[in-house]
Amino acid sequence: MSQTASAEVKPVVARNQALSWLRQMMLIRRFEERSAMLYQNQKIGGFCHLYSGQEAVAVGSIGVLGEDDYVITAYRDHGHALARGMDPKAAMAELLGKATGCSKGKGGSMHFFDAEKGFLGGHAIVGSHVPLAAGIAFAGKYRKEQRACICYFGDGALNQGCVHEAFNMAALWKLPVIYVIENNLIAMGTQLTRSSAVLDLTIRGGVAYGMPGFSIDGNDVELVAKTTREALQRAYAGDGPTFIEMKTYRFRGHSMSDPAKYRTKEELEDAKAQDPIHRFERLLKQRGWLDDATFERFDEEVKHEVEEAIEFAEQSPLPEPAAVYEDISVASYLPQE
Amino acid sequence: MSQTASAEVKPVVARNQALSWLRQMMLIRRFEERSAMLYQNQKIGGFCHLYSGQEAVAVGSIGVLGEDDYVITAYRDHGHALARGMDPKAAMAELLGKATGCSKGKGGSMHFFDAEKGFLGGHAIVGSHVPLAAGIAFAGKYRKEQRACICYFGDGALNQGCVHEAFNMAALWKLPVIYVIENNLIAMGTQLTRSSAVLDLTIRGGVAYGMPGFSIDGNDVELVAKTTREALQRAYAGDGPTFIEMKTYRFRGHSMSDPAKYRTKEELEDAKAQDPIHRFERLLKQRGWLDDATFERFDEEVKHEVEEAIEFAEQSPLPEPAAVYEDISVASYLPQE
Amino acid sequence: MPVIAYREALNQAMTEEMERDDRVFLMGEEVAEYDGAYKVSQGLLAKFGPRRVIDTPISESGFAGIGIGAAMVGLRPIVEFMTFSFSLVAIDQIVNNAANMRYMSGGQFTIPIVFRGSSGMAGALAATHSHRLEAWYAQIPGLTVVLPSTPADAKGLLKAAIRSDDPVVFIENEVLYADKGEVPEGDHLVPIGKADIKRTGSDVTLITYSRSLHPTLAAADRLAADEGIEAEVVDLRTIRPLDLDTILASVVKTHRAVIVEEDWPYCGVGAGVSDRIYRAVFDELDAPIARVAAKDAPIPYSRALESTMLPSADRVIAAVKEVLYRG
Amino acid sequence: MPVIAYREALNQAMTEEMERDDRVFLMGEEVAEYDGAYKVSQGLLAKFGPRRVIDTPISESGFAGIGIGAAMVGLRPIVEFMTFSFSLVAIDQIVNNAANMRYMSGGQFTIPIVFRGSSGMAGALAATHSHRLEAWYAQIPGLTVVLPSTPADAKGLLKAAIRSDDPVVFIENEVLYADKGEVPEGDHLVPIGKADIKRTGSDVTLITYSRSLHPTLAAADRLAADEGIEAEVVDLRTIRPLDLDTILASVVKTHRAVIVEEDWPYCGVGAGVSDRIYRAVFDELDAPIARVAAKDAPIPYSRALESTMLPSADRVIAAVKEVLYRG
Ligand SMILES: Cc1ncc(C[n+]2csc(CCOP(=O)(O)OP(=O)(O)O)c2C)c(N)n1
Ligand SMILES: Cc1ncc(C[n+]2csc(CCOP(=O)(O)OP(=O)(O)O)c2C)c(N)n1
Ligand SMILES: [Mg+2]
Ligand SMILES: [Mg+2]
Repeated sequence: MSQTASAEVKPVVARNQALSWLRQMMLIRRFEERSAMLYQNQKIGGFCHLYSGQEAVAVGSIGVLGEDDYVITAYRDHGHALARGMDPKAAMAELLGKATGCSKGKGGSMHFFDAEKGFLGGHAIVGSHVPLAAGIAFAGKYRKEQRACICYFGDGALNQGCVHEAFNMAALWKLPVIYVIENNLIAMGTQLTRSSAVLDLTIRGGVAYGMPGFSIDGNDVELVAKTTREALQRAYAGDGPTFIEMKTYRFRGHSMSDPAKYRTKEELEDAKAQDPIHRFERLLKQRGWLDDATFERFDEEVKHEVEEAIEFAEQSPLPEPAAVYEDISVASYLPQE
Repeated sequence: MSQTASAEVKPVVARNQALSWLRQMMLIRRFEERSAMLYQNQKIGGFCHLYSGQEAVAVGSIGVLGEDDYVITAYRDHGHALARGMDPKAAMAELLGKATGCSKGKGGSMHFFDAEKGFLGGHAIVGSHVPLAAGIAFAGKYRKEQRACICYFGDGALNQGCVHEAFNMAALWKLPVIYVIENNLIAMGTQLTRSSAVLDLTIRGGVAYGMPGFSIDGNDVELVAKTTREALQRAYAGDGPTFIEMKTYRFRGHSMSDPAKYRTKEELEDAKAQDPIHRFERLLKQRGWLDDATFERFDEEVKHEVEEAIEFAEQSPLPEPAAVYEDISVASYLPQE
Repeated sequence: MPVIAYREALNQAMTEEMERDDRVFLMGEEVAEYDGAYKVSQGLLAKFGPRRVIDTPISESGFAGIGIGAAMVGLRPIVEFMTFSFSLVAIDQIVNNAANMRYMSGGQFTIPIVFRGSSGMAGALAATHSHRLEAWYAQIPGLTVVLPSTPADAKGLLKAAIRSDDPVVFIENEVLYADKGEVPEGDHLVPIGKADIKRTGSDVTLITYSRSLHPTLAAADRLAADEGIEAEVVDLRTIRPLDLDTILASVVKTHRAVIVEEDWPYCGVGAGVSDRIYRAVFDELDAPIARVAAKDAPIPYSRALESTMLPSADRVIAAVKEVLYRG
Repeated sequence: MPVIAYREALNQAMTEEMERDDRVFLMGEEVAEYDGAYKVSQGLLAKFGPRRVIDTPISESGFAGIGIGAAMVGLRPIVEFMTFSFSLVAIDQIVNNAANMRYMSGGQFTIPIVFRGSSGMAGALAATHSHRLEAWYAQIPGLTVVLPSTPADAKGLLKAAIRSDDPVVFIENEVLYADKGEVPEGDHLVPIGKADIKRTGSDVTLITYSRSLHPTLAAADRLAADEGIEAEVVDLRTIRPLDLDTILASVVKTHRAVIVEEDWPYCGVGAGVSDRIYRAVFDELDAPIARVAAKDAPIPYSRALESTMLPSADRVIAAVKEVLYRG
């Protein structure tokens, strides 16, 4: 069932859409670059996992979802949140631990949430949100809605048991879920070859559960979009889950505290030569959909947008001390002290 | 990699061995029948899962192991323990909760142990012993011994996440373990079709992890033996784990408290027509290795042996109250009360 | 009032709530076609069909997570663990996803889910199958933890739990399933977070919950009959949040307390409750609070041993005499 | 005596024990090629090679089980959890297999394994990554639970844990890894099950463990300097089994106690310890035992909030004044 979708069928979207995807990828990249600086200045705390290099995955796949569809991901979540339309201000304020953050400063980098946009989090226990995604999809099916859930996780997450439990039930019950494994070939410092007995992940995630499985170049935003759209149609049609391995690469260390000594400079340079943003830029220029001026304008715009977000975040108030006891329960909360 | 081993290559053992296997299967059956009665008389408590109908699996596979190999299984463990040579007296005394039991009355039906025979338990949390098996095999490899571990579990256990975590590591590290799934087509009251998205279990357990996978008739004791022996050779040779699906059927309810309403009388009758003991009896007779008198003698012997075990168990003392605090730690135990 | 069994009371609660609210569904191992391993869900499949009564594979972590995910987007799942012993493989989902989600999302997502199932030493099930995990769940902010001891409470509390917008860990007891008692018909709700005085008395306060209520009440009757000691029996019913007011009112009256539970003694609910009593009314206590709990050992199979682990009326009586300084 | 960091002390302990005994090996995520997520295992792969220092996939339940299996047949694994927060997905293995195996097998199998890793609120890691699970493990008969607070204890206790024939849950603290202190070279062993008086005093007993020792000592110094209050500081080091003798000797001397910990207050170690003190020496206490613990809420990300959760010297001082009835 493992299939390598071919990359020929472009363009898959109209020009405006394509341009907006490029811009979104640029926004995410810029957001991450500035986050890195703020982390180094200790404005951002905790664990901070940047998405740079993987933008095509989030942007291309979320880009084809409907408004009612749901998105859920792991701790490397800034990109998915922004791709889903989270206000960069709320995102940045969250990183700075401010009351105006998308999770009121309680979640931090790893736990972004935006209920309004159908963005169901940022989840930091590896693999633990994969069952949630099945449950979210289950709810759609239960209510007979045309609504799918897309769920992102890493190659390392395939080694968590609950992921397999969820795959089996999602397939058994034909739940409208799209499982996207962002295979960046490494989990923290452990290369896929050292963590997985089988390297074609569509075998572990697709074949093993009778799910249609696809392995694609995740740095090709239009291919990502096309493959996701097909999966979405299967989900809407009641044909159940799809497993998509999107091959990509992270430019940064695992988190901000990782010096990434496990790879050579050359490896990184080679990967950067395949930078999904530049690839898409080149493609759109070739196609005649983009000129230098527009690209420059996008660049300026996203810079401005991110600086505005930082400004907003910096100016925002910290949570009040009383907030510690807020948002724990719907019933009025009685601390057990 | 899923292969259906062919059943033609019999006989796989010499006559004496074959006869002893038949006798062992008869012993297990008799042991279980009497256990059922004792359970009904409330001499045995807790959960009691009988093995009747599946004897060929334990007997044929354990029958080809070396003395140094290890055996580990789930809660349906009487058959494996007896096949590995546990004294029926110690087994029966355990069921009766006596101090002379194989686990001093502390484990009960689901937690038989016999260190001397390399019988590493009876484990009652579904799937939880599957990682243990990998660890036991790991130790053999670590010490560079020629020693394998065979691990039994049910079709239902394939839905526990830790099982998949263990499969992956066993395959990745080429651990000398033989994973035997006793596919009796049901987990408690849930038919395989309702619990597994894929019905060829060698796909979920073998292919998914690049392990050689076999699906065989588990009621054919010699085929079980032959397939296991090949797996054992792979393990000894350092070629890693093997996954064997052994198709079988349980004649009894899931446990003694299960009326088994989920199946028809006819289904059960059909299965009993394939009773592995009678099949082997017929085969050995055809082959001229067994006559009626010997069969009768076996029958008498195992009856006697089981009655003796019961006698022993009944006469044995209950654990002393102080035993509650014994066997908790090697260090002298300080109750935290 | 009709007299029904604890398991039927639970069944009524689920039936009524499922009739009332289509968002409520039941999911777990053997809950549907088998009618429940302990028959708590008997007849629900027949009544509500496979859309709402769902058999799962043996994947506790997976289906707990599926329940939580469904709750995130507005369904109200009841997730049955065949026993809470098996919740150990799903506990990360319960703690990190069910309990934390509202907080981590700054209040954006609520998880109206009930995790329910049997628990405790159900009779020769040995160490792996006899866990009592209530103290662990009680420690977690974000969870509500309920343990009913009678059929009426079972029904009223389960209905309240299903209507709760927060995740509830609803711990039943296998040994109680067959217990019978009067149970109000229809919309009988017992408030979460309220303890219940199951017997009034003035000499000593006996604090307990779930199955242990019964040996405690038996002890109280014997103490009254044999010794003229009148024990007040407080059934906690909810252990998170704890109804400290009710406990303290009783202790301030009796000046002595014994906590009776089936769990291990160290760092469990008993210790948690006693610590809170001391800090609130230290000066009112005429004796240290005594504890009756399981022995500090894994649960043995042999009934000969297991029976000595359980809180018995005898052990409760001995503890009462201790706090009353009566030989 | 050489002054080294807590993480180096742990590293020395593992190195020495691995040199001493070929049965000892280390397994976990990123322990080998990455030299440990927190560099506790730095250099071990280079020294002992991939047979004995083993990187695992992100499969905590699986590799915890592999460790237990290996221990059943005589190896002595050290299993690292990157943090104990992640042990939640492996807790069934620890409780049902590591802790119960000896008992359920009637003493036939022993599980000489160490589960170790960091824990606690390490700084803006939020609710899923800041668990303190010591009370849960402490509740389980069959486990030994150790939490060292200084480099010397870290080394001596880890060596003792590795030599223990029983399963040990060895809980480090991320914030302590860089702390430096004098650590004896070579065969320095600290006995399991013995508390340590880290400061003597006569006015009040402060009971603590792990990271919380440090604000507690700071508070004691300030109390002595500013108020003339001499606090005795008892560092539990092992919380199962609890060294009740040392605690009681101090409480009998001071008649007042405060328990300081990073965990939630309800049903945790603090409650467990206080309950045992009261039951042993109720009449010796001149005030109820006070508690300084994390606030009863999930751990928030924002440092502005997180910092208010931690036991601080200020909070300890306030609690001491309370038990001394000083405004
Ligand atoms: C259960 C659990 N174990 C360990 C960790 C620590 N951890 C966080 S991310 C990570 C690596 C995950 O790699 P992968 O799934 O490939 O995702 P990527 O980081 O490459 O996006 C690890 C080990 C965790 N958060 N949860
Ligand atoms: C984690 C866990 N969940 C549920 C159970 C209850 N349970 C015990 S056996 C069983 C069915 C197992 O079926 P299968 O694996 O096919 O083995 P079989 O009984 O057929 O031998 C269930 C649900 C358990 N012991 N552990
Ligand atoms: Mg990765
Ligand atoms: Mg089965």
